[in-house]
Amino acid sequence: GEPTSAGSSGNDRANEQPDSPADIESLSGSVNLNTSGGVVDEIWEESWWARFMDETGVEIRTSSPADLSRLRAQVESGNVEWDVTEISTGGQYLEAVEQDLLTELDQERFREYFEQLGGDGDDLMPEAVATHGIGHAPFATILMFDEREFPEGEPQPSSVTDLWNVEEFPGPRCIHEQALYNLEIALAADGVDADDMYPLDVERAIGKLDELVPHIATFWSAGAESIQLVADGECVMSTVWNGRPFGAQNEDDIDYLGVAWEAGIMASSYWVIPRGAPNPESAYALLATYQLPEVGASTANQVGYGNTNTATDELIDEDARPFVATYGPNLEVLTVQDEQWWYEHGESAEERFSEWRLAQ
Amino acid sequence: MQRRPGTITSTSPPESDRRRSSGSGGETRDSGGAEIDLISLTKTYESGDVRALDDVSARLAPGEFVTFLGPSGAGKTSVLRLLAGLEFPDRGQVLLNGRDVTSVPPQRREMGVVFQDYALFPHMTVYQNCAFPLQVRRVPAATIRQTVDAVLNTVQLGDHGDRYPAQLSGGQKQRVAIARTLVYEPQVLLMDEPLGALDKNLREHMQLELRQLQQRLGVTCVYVTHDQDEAMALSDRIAVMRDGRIEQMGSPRDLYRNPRSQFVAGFFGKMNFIPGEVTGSDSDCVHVDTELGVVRASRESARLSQGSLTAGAPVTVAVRPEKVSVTASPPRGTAVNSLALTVEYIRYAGAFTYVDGVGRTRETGVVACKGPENSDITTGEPAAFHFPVENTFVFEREPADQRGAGKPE
Amino acid sequence: MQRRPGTITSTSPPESDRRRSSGSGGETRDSGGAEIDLISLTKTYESGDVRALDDVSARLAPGEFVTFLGPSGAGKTSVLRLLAGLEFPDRGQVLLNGRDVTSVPPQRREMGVVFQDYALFPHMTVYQNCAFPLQVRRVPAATIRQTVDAVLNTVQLGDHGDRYPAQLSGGQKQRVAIARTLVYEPQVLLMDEPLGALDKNLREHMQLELRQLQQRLGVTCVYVTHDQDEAMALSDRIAVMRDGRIEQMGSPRDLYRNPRSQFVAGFFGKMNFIPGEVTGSDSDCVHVDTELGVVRASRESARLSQGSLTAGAPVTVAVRPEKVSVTASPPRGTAVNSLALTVEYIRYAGAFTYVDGVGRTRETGVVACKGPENSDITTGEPAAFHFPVENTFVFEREPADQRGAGKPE
Amino acid sequence: MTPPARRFRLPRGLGFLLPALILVGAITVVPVVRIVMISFGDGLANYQELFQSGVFWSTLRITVEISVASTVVCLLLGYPFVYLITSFRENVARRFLLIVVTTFWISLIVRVYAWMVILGRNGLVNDALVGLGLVDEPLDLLFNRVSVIIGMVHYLLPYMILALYGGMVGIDRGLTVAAQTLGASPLQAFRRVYLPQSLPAVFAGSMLVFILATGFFVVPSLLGGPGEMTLSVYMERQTFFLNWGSATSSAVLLSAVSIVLFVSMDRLVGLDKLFGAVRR
Amino acid sequence: MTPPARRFRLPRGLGFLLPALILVGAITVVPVVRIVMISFGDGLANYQELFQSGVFWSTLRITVEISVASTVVCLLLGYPFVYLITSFRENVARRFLLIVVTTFWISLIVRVYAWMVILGRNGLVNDALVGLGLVDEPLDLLFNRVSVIIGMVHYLLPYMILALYGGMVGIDRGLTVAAQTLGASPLQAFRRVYLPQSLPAVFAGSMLVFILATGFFVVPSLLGGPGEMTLSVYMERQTFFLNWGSATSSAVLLSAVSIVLFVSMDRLVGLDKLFGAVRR
Ligand SMILES: Nc1ncnc2c1ncn2[C@@H]1O[C@H](COP(=O)(O)OP(=O)(O)OP(=O)(O)O)[C@@H](O)[C@H]1O
Ligand SMILES: Nc1ncnc2c1ncn2[C@@H]1O[C@H](COP(=O)(O)OP(=O)(O)OP(=O)(O)O)[C@@H](O)[C@H]1O
Ligand SMILES: [Mg+2]
Ligand SMILES: [Mg+2]
Repeated sequence: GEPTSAGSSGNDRANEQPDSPADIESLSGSVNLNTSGGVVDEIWEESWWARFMDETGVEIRTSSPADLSRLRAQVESGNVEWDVTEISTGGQYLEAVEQDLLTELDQERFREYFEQLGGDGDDLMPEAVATHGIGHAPFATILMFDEREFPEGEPQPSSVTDLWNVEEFPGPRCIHEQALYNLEIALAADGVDADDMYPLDVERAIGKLDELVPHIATFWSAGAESIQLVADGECVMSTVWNGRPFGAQNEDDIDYLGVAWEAGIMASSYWVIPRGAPNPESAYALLATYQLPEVGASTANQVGYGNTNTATDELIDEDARPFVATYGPNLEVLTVQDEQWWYEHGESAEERFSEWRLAQ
Repeated sequence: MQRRPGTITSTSPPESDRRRSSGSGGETRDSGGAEIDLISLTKTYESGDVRALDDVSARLAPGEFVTFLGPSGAGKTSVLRLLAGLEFPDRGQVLLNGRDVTSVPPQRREMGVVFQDYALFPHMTVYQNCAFPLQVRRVPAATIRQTVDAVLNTVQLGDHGDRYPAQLSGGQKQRVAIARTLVYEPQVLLMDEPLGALDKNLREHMQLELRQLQQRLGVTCVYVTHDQDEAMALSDRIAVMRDGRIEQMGSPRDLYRNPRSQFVAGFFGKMNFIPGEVTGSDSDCVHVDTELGVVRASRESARLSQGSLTAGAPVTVAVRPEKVSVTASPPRGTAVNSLALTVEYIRYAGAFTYVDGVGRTRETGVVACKGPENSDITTGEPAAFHFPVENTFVFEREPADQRGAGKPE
Repeated sequence: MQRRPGTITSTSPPESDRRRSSGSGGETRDSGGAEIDLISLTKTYESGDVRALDDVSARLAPGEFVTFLGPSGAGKTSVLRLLAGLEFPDRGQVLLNGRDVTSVPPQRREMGVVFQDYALFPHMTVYQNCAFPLQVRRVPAATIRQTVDAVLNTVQLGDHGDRYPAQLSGGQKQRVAIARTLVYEPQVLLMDEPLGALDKNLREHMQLELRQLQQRLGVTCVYVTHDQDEAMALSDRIAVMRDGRIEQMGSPRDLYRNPRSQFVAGFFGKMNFIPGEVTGSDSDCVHVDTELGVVRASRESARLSQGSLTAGAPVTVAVRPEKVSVTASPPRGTAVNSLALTVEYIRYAGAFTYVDGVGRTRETGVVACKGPENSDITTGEPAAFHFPVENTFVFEREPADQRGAGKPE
Repeated sequence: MTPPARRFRLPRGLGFLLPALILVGAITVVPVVRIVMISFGDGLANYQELFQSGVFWSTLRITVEISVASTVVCLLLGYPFVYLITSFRENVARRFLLIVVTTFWISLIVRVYAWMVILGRNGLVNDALVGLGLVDEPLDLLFNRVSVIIGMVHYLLPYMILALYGGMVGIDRGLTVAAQTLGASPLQAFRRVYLPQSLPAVFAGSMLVFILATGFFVVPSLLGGPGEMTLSVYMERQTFFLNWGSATSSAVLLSAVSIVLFVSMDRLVGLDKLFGAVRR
Repeated sequence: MTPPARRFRLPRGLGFLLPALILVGAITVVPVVRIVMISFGDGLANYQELFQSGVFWSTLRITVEISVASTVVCLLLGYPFVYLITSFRENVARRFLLIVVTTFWISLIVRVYAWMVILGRNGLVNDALVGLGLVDEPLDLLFNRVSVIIGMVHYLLPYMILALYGGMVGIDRGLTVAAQTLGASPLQAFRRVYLPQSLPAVFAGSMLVFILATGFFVVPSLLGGPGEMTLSVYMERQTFFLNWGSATSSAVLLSAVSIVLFVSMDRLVGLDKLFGAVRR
């Protein structure tokens, strides 16, 4: 549905591509970064932002949270204050592109800045630079289980599809409250190959989910909730975002959370430059800094989310590796979510999923 | 009304002459009071079906003390509310010193109101309640303290200043309401049964205070009371109300001596009522045939319209007990207004004696009031009850169930 | 008290004998009333510093009509509140038919209360207010309608059933409060100035209704009023309260004739007070030296403690005006209680006459009350004021500022 | 003769308040008008879509059920509480109020987790029950309608209490006592005399809590079972995709339903008449 | 002689309400106790950390500032509104109430969006201002403290209105009129007579709105400028890592601050005495 907004686009600054070549030395002033907020900010402050300021002398001003409607309001009202903002997964990026809220990325320019910063353009993953943004910390929805129930040495769940394996791994389960990820996981459990996954067969997925119903304790909605549910023994296994069990282990000494990557679903949110951003050059440089391996590794080592640079892998600590989605071996068994499909069918899929949920 | 010490307390019977005589004792009035005109005031309450006021007109002279008297629901409070600007009349006007104030808001009328239900501010102490009118007038704090203390002493609540209204007895609340209004000496005082909850002694004390204050300041007073004695003692004039109308207005003496209707006659003092029918009239007298015999009334004291003067018209004869004299000897047959009755009952009531006489059917009778002296009248014996034609009133008969109208006991 | 029609309306002066004589006219009481014992009730309000009640004890016989009389703030309402179970005494007990009900909640005492400030339910119509006590007693709807209609007619509000209390005049509200309590015919009726806002006619009508109902049902009545006439007319006994204590309790006649203190004497009817000092006493009489001369009172009518009988004790002599006779001839020198005074003022007050006599200093005086007959007494001339020793009271002198105590006008 | 308030005309001297009235009107009405306009942006299309959506209707039903239940429970708990504390001395009463209100500031999420810990399979209650041998297996206390309502009530109760307090603290208890002297049991006196006078506060408080409840999604989604999806969750989804048309139309429909609910409650309970009489 | 309520003892016959009192106590106090316990789980460590955290203090300050400002604005708008509508006939008053309340159900996000459109550089207000030639350049109305407060007030005003309504509808206007006959101007009568009687409602309403405001993060984060981070956002972040220790300790501190705020306001305004007198 299109909003019938009175506010029309009135600012064309973003479309004026600068003529001057990318030069990291020439940058000055400040740059406004909008993140979704959270503890990661604190890590970024040390690695990413500090590095950027060292290199450019540009001051970073941060804000949060990331919100599409606010982005749109800014662009449409001509009040753009963000130079870079995060944008969430599940079709919002494409929606923003569709609504013409973003600056189209000049790939070359990005690479120039990246290389001026000492990065190697060849290390960038294909996902790293899209038309209107760069992939932000990719994350995966994987399986987490309670090692107190399924201890090491005994059979342990090895795939997300083991959610359905109630004979071997009995006990209540929890899954995410949205269709997103759940449909893919259900299809995988029903034997659909990663390659044949899209377009999703929603009805088939729902059929598979039906089988799981008697074993679902509840749906989780917030990241921390999934951990809490397993920790409290409300369920023996749950889908989870990959950084969470790692965080739980680091911060809360919860060391009994096992994970299984097989058949997990990887997705990524985006860093984008709003159309009409006041400091687009600094924004490029900021994004380029983000993709440096040291920056990605420092977040990966602390919260389990890296960046989309293959060179980052080597810098990831041994004990963090099992939890990082972009770490090669993990990445291999993941299915990458088809954002286009979700953009086109997300709403009806969610509607169908809700309907199914409400029928319980 | 400066009083001698060491003297009488308590109630007095109707003293229609007292006002006149005591007037001389008061200090001279200055012309501080306002003239008030009520012009054809009519008021129907939103939710009510009855007219609370129906074409009420009156003029109050500056410094006059006028009491509104009447049965419950007659509209007395309504008059005060219109005067104070708390209600807006459906029709009619209120003039203050000739100026139309009908739509002037209450605070600009400088009228002090003592509300029937006190309307004390529950969140203020007695002292604060009384200081309020002075504070809003920006009187200096020291003056306020003095004035309030004085007025609280006047109402004998000097030591209750720190109490909240909820911590007072009924009479104490009422006195606070009075004090709060007296404290700022308004031009016009509107008081709605301000002494109703006080015992006789305190009430008389307060009556005196009110009257003194009123005369000293020369304020115009509009007063409502149910106490006829109070009305008579205080008022220059009394307006008797019934069903939203002023039935009669005049000096207490005037109302007592010359009531214009059965209703007014029954509303003051005691009155014998004897139903009858007009039989005829001559140049001096109206003749009425009653169960007790033919009674004559002077033309002046017969309050009959021309229509009611025709023979057969139902009327009521009225005479005050103290105008009736009783003799043991049977009346001479020809004597005017001398009725032969049987003494049914003699009541010795402290200072005086009532003699109840009844006619043959024992349905109707006359009460005479006499001094405490002994006489030869005996219960059960016949006696003659005499009364002068000029003190005998004849009224058009009112329906028996007329609310509040001298309802037979 | 079945009345003859066509007769007297309006107020009557103190009639101490009326109760006794009218008792015969009533229907016979059944024994429906409860016996009430108040035992040493003491009450201090939380926030108050004064004792509202101070060791109040009394026994009320079943079916008795007892009135509490006293100045504002004396504790009358407090007695009723304790009786009704609305307050808990600090000390003392309330017995109902011998049973201790001090801590029985109000609804189980079957006492009907007419509150001084009415306490009508604002969200219910007049009809609903009156139906309430019946509804909570699960009386059938048809009966309720009948009963309520009847009682509303009794209080002359038959056509006001659909009004809300806020739409009534003050007196109408008060009548609703009465009706609401009468409607369920409680065993004990507690009424706190139930007729204070009514005009005389209506008030007398209501007095009659109350008395009839009370006698028909034989309920025990505890009544508070400021109207002495009303108290005398209705009550079997009267309790005079002062400062939280019962000063004297007895029949109206008793209180009128034999007041036990200056306070009580000044609270009923009229009374002459003459300050003086005891000079001595013999077997019959107490001798008091006053400014007007020596006055003697019989030993029975001297209310003095042994201590106060000593010469020089400050006392007050009291005598009722109607016990004082006046003669124009100067008194014989030796006559007892015959004072030579100057007639200052003669007030003709409708049915009778007051004669004010003053002594030489014109500071003190005596008022006599006589019938309307003419006599040869003249203003400004000397006259003899006589009164019998047995009607002359002597009280210990009370401080002049004693609240409510027969305060000089 | 305390003068009752005038009713019809703008009270004298209150003209200067008109700007406030207009401002309040503007601030509340203008956005609403805009929103209604947006919802009709495509004609009736948005509404047609909504009417056909099974999910809308079920979430609406669930929302109303949960909100009504929470409101009722809040009322049942809050009313006696306020009734009781307003019968204490005022300063005592307000101390109680402050204690209750303290709990407000404990962040919702934290509180919801506290409930999870208390009601969970290994939570306090189950531990106690199993420990006492009352049950063999831990009970499923969590993730059902009951736990949702517990969580909602926990969140909403203080609001109900505050809203009731403001209205009930001024009610004259004397009339209740008067009713008792007329023979009413304390319960009857309460029901016939006190309760009617407290209805404006009950009305305002219920409305307030009901509204809070309908807009509320954290608790149902955290404490609810698999099927407990509320309208606000649904609407959030819609705004996720910037689907203003359907977000606004469902908002408008929810408003309509709620208003119908309140107006009919109003009529049913006969508040209309009661209010009239209490107001003076 | 309407009997005033007893104060000290449990009102007779109200013993049966004790369970409700206890239940309310349990439901409010038990989780709070748990939360306080958790916050002291590591001794004073959590608090030490908090006290040293600049972010905590600045978000706390921002939160209190925004909440106080929103509460005050709500009061300034809501009070005259309620004062006015309660002087109309009751059914008229309640119609006004319903209109205001309608706006409640417009989902918050939708409303915030509506404000963005209204206040934006090309929004209604700026269009009007520029169109009327009052300003040359569109003003920056959005994304600052003012737009946050506008959004908050829009959201909170109906709650304030409801809370005030319940308390103010029962106030006797007669006394205000009586004050006028004593010479008070309408304003004086209001200030000295009406206002004091409405303070319990004001107290309850302000508390309610203040609490709602502190717990509120959508509006500040959507309409606020870059620096407007509130404590609730901060606390939500803390729960990212199940960092209950610091989440609970900041909740406890916020409660403490708010209570200190209210108690001192209470003392300052002298509500204490007023309540005593109004309550009967
Ligand atoms: N709630 C209260 N708090 C403090 N003092 C009170 C309270 N109620 C009454 N009093 C005081 O107790 C005393 C007795 O009061 P009570 O109401 O019994 O008097 P009363 O005889 O009925 O007077 P009135 O004739 O004026 O109604 C008075 O001094 C009064 O001020
Ligand atoms: N607010 C109102 N709504 C409807 N009717 C009212 C209202 N106030 C008074 N009335 C009616 O108007 C008439 C006159 O009332 P008012 O109060 O003036 O009487 P009153 O003479 O003061 O009586 P009382 O001596 O009983 O106080 C009565 O019939 C009364 O019922
Ligand atoms: Mg009146
Ligand atoms: Mg009293």
